Amino acid sequence: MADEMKIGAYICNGCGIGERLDSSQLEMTATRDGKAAVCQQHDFLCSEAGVKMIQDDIDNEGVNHVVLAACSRRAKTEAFNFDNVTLSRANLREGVIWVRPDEDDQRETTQEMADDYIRMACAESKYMKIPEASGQQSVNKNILIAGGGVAGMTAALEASKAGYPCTIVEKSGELGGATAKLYKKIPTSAPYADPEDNGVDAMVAAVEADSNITVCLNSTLTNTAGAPGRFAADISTESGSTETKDFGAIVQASGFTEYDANQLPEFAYGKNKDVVTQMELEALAKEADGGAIKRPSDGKEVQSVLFIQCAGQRSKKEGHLEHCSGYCCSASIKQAMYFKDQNADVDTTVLFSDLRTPGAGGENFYRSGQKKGVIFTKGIASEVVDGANPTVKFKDLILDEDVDLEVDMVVLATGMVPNAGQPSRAELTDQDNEDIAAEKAGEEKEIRIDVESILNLDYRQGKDVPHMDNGFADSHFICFPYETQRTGIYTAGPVRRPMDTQQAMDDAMGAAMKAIAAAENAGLGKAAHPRVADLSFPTFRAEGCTQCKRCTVECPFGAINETDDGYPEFNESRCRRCGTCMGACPVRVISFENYSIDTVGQQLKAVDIPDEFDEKPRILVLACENDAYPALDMAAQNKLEYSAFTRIIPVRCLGSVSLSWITDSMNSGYDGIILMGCPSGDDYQCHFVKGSLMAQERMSKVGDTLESLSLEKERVQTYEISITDIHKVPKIINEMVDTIEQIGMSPFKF
Amino acid sequence: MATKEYSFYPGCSSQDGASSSNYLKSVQSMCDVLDVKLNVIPDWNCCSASIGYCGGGELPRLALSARNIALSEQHNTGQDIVATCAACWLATKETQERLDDDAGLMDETNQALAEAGLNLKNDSKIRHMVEVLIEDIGYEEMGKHVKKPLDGIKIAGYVGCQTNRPFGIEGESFENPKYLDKFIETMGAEPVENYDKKVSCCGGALAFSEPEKSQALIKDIIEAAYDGGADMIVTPCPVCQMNVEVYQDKINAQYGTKFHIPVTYYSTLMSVAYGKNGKEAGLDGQIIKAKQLEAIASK
Amino acid sequence: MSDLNTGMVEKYRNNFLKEVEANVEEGDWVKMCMQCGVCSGSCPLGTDWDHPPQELFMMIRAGKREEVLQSTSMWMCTSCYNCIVRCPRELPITHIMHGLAHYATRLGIEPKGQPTRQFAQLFWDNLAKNGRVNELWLGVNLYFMNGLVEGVKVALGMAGIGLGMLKAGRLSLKELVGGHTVKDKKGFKAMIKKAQELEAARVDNAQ
Amino acid sequence: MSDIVATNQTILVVGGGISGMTAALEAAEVGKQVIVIEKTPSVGGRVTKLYKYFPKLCFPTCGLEINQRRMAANKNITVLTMAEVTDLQGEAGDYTATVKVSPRYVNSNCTACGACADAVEAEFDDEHNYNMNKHKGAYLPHNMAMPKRYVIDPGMIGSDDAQKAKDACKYDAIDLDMQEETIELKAGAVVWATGWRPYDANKIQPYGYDRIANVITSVEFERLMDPFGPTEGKLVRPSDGKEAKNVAFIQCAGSRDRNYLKHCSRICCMASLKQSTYVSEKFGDDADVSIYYIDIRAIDRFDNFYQKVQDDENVTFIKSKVANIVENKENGNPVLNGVDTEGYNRYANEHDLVVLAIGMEPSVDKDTFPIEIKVNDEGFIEHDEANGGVFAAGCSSDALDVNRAVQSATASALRAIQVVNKVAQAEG
Repeated sequence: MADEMKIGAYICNGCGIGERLDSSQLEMTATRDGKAAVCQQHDFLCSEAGVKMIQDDIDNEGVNHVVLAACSRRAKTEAFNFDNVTLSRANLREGVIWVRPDEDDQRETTQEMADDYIRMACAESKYMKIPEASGQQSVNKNILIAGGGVAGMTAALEASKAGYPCTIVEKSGELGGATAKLYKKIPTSAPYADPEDNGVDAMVAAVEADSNITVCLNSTLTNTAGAPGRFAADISTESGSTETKDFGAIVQASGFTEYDANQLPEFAYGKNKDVVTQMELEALAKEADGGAIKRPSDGKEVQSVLFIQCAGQRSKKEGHLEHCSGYCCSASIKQAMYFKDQNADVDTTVLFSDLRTPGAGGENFYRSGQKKGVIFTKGIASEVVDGANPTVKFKDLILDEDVDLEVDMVVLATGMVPNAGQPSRAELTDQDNEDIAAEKAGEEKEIRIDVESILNLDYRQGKDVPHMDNGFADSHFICFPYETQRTGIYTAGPVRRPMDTQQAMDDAMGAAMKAIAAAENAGLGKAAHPRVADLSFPTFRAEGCTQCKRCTVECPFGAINETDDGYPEFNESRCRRCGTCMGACPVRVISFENYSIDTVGQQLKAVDIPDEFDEKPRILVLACENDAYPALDMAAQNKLEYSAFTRIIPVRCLGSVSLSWITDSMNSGYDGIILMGCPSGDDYQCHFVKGSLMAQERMSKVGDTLESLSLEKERVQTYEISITDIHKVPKIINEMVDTIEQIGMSPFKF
Repeated sequence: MATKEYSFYPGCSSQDGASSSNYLKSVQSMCDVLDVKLNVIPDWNCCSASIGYCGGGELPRLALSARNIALSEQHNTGQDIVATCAACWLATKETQERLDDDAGLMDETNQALAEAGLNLKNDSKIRHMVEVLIEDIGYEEMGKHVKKPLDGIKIAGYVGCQTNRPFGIEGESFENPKYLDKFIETMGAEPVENYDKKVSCCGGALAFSEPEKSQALIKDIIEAAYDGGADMIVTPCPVCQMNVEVYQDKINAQYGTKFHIPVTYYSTLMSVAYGKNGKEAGLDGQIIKAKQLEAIASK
Repeated sequence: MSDLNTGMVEKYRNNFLKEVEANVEEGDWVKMCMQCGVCSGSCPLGTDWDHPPQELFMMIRAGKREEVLQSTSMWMCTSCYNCIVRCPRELPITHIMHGLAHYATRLGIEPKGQPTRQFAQLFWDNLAKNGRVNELWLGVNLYFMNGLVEGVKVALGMAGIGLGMLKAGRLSLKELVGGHTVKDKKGFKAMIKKAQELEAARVDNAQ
Repeated sequence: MSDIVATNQTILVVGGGISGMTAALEAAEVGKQVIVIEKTPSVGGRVTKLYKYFPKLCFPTCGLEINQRRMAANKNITVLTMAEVTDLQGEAGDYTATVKVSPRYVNSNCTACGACADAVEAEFDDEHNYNMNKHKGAYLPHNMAMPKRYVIDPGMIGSDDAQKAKDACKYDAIDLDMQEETIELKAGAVVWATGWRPYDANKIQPYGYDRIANVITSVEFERLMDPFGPTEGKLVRPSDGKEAKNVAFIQCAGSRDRNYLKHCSRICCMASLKQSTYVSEKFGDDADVSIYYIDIRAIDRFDNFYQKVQDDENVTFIKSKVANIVENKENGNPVLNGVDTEGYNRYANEHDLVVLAIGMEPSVDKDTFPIEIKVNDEGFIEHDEANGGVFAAGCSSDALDVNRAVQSATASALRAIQVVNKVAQAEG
């Protein structure tokens, strides 16, 4: 913005603000303290007339920094939606009059609250800039797809249909992945009664026929650099040739590996040839191709077969999978049908503990299996005894008895192990690091991350997408299955969560959608979820940077690389705009145009601090904008009161809170500070991964600072607040007031 | 309203000198009032109830009901078959359904019927008298004929099993059918609300062979009626009526209870309310006398 | 009959489920049970069953032939149809129970002393004789089925009831001689005979 | 409402629940024009009625806040609340939808100040709480309601209260003469996301929902946990307000049953496992939970959560479909009768409260659906070429948990985009 800053402050008198507060006083505060060049009042600011009044000033008076003194920043956002100006909001409704009683003896403190919020909004406004383009934006509609199974092919076909060219990089020599190895697949449409053709050939044909899709077989990704909109991937073939191509976004559909049944000696796997895994049975079925399935040991036509569900799954036992692979129940029903459809006299028994065939299709398929005479027995297999025919020892849980059943063949329903590549730095344990060091030192070491990387990301945080429970590269969020920690990279299929063919295809479609969005938004310089459309981005002053690397280490999204000389290298389109880097920086050189050390620091300085003997403490609340701030809003909505001494500033994430804000406010005489972040831990709710956790760590260090100022530790408290803690937030605030009463006012008031 | 005609299947227990002959009496009185004509299926035979399975097996059992339907089709052509006995109704309806689903069985059944010179089309509608009352007559019409409202009598409507399951009455639930209570109300008496044992089994099939088992069930049925403050019990089923009424002394002896509660048919109630005398209403058939009804009937 | 039994054992070996599907009324429904147990919980005589329906179905699948066919359980069925209306899988449980009982009888391996079994047979014989049930004879036969002495006891025990019924006109001594019958007894008996032949044929074919 | 711009490059999203919102956002955030048709006065759907999500036990409101912020900030999205699609004609790339918009009696002037609610006396059943309590005749559907705009209950129209409400509003936001409108909208593609409704528990007669006060449904149980719900967050039972410590959960209540819904509703097992933690949350070790099940369908990584709950010795699992429930007349306790089929154990168990893990009934009606579409016997829309440019999202396509519904909705957004992009190409 060339022309100089012009602040316009607009005070709403609606919703009782006019009755409860002295608006001429507010206007004076805005112009005198807030240095607002223009200040107008309106009885109904969010009305067309009110909005027009503001727009006119923007158009005619050159107002480019708008300050609204009205309701919460969460209210009337559609009405107050102005282009090319900065917007700050003094929350006089939810922040002041709704949380204070309408009583004469309260008017003074209530008014003070309002005046402060106007000062704060003006101060913020003064230090906000209208985001400019970083110059990094670039549109690249090409989508890179790692993996050529059905998920990968679906992603390619569907993205292509929407007009986005795709490149499939497949490690093996052919497309189709695991599904191609299936004789048939679980039915995907009504009446869900019989196995279906696996559909791979048709898909491969479609892929090959699509001029928008490039397929690289026998290829892997040896290096993936850049960011959404400008990924640069090295695609290397077995023969060693490498080609570098540019992409806008990435879909990772690297699939799964069948659990290694050799870890199940109790089931005689490896010992008895006629004990096979589900995948091995698929091979036998393909071979039989509709004829009688012959068993491996002696080629005898199978007359009786037993399926052991959950083999090595749903178990905390060493080497077992803790999770359920979801698809195996339906898969065993399908495989039992391979036998029954060919010869109804073959005895097929499925030994299960919980039969899991959810949804409409699932239950129909289960019934169809029963109709075809598949026997379902609720029981737990303890052992398979080797012999000419394997004998399964199991406990029948219904008849409550131990059974020895001799069958021609046993099928183990072993689960899925995701091909998720290497764990990210954050996941490495000390043990891992020791092992790595040891291995570097030339020792023989079995190290966990000694698995092939899928993407070989050139990221400070590790070569692959971070893993969640059970090693799947999934999103952590229920509402946002595609919210990843690596912007622009979306996993799909069994690498994300155990699933069957159809689910993998649906999943790939969703991932393709997200990839397209990432590519498009990168082109516009817009942030990805959750701060969608945020145009600001972090920059830093190289002079002053001490190369401490905290920003690069703590960025939850691996957005910041390091230059050779150790300076941070920001990748705008990887960045989620949480400000964690800003909070991490000890020398305060990192900032966003519209969110910086100053936009918050100056707000808290703008608050008028009465002197010690006024008996009017000041409590600063830094509240996470996703959970705590809405909770405070809703408390107000329900007219729950809290202290008039409170001054609240929303922050993007507690991870963005700079220690300097704390020390500054302590120095300027605040009596108490409350930080409200979201719940951390395994089930953390922080959409920036660990903001609240980091804040807690950092605050634990504040103790010393306080001591050096001879202030009580109780003056700074950090809380984990969920958005539903509507009754809790006012309590916390009022408790702080009580605490101050006990320990006394801060001596640092001037 | 014009006379309504039905092909009537009375069933063994309603024959003269049989256990529910009083049921038949009251039904006839009731039908007179409602202008319903029942044309008995000539030479009908036993349906073998639900106990015939042991000796009968499937086909012979089905043949029994098939013969009745065939006779009805031949002699009472075009008329719905109506039964008053739950077991008769159920066995006949079940037979019709099974033969509809299974062409093989239908064919074999006709082979058997041929031996009796009969052939089955299997297209007559098979209904319970209760259905006729609800669907063809309707509560309103039933109410119109009430001459002596049964004021001040509290009655437990005991529906039992086979009138209720598996077919039941259209629009009524298996667990809590309301029609019998509505009958009671329509006749001016007061039904027991939420009668717990309304659809419980009286153990009919075991009444003779393992009486102690069925009597244990009957005890609960009567107890629940007393708990509900009932003066009497009313039922649409002859097996229920007989079991719940006649074993009360034995149950008292066995459990030290003091049961003495009359058990009548809905048709008995209706006949009395319609102003019929005790004999016409079949009250003389009560082993435990329904004194309140007798009082009203003799008014 | 027991050679029929051995024949069946021969034919079906250990596959009792197939035997049931082929020879028991509604037997091909057994495999559809998902072991929820709602039938077992719904039976008014539940406590008297050694093996409730859902367990019998599991036993059939597990090939427990003798245990099932010789069990008294199916004979507990009072045909209340609670199980049928509540079964989530549409199994005609009542009929399967009857079917199993009848099949056991046909094979001659049913629990001999089981009173309901005896009564059920009496009932059938009684109605098959005249086409209609003669309640008096049914009663009499029933009371004396376990021999004279036992019979007199039971009869005396039931005397009160009998008298009551007589007084109420709901039991008639006329039934002792003649009593109710179908007119076309000949046709009736021929029909039953034919039906029995056809049914036997089905099972024998199975043999 | 006539000012809505809709072309055959517009994507029409029917249903503003989590699936509809997601589909709308994904499409709008790549620049597509989207119109969302929502039947109720606010978006968010079923999830706004949930206390927590499984397996994380986090709060649906958290994601709702983000999605609503995204929607408010996005100029490509138009939301019509209290609106229903009554007819749909045309083909992929060229649909015309007829939309019936019911009067809210409150216009966009509303500042949600609440003056109208303070002014009125009349109360009506609160649908947000499954009618377990009442709300004022002028009301905000719930704390997070979007649009944040009050509603006048139609039942109040014509009454003095209605006038009082109008008089109380300084902003001329209340328009008692508002009429039902019918509008036509063009669209290139339609995303059908009308979600599900809890199966009518009255139909499950053996469980006496209609006769026994202390038998409630799982969705009602969720509302009990909400501090702003009918019991202000207290876990107490309806009959006498007694704390419900001994709680039974009955699985497949209406699901996997030819008498009711033939399909497995997928979510109920996890929902009950989740709700078992509610009881512990309130009563700690005094919690005594029994779960009656046929199969515990804690599919894929949800099983980890199942294992956690199994380790809690205050939770018992019984493999049994409960046969029936009767009421203990003395204390109002429901008594469950049935057989534990793992080894034939008969039970008659008494509990403080019974929660029916109620089945998921799709809100797609095969017979009244406005356009030719492939719907399976269970009532879910199948993905089929024959459906042209109409794509099911979320629980219109199958019984899905929230995570899978959102996944499905994201996919459906792409399907819709494929259609409108083709239109755009054609039109150049």
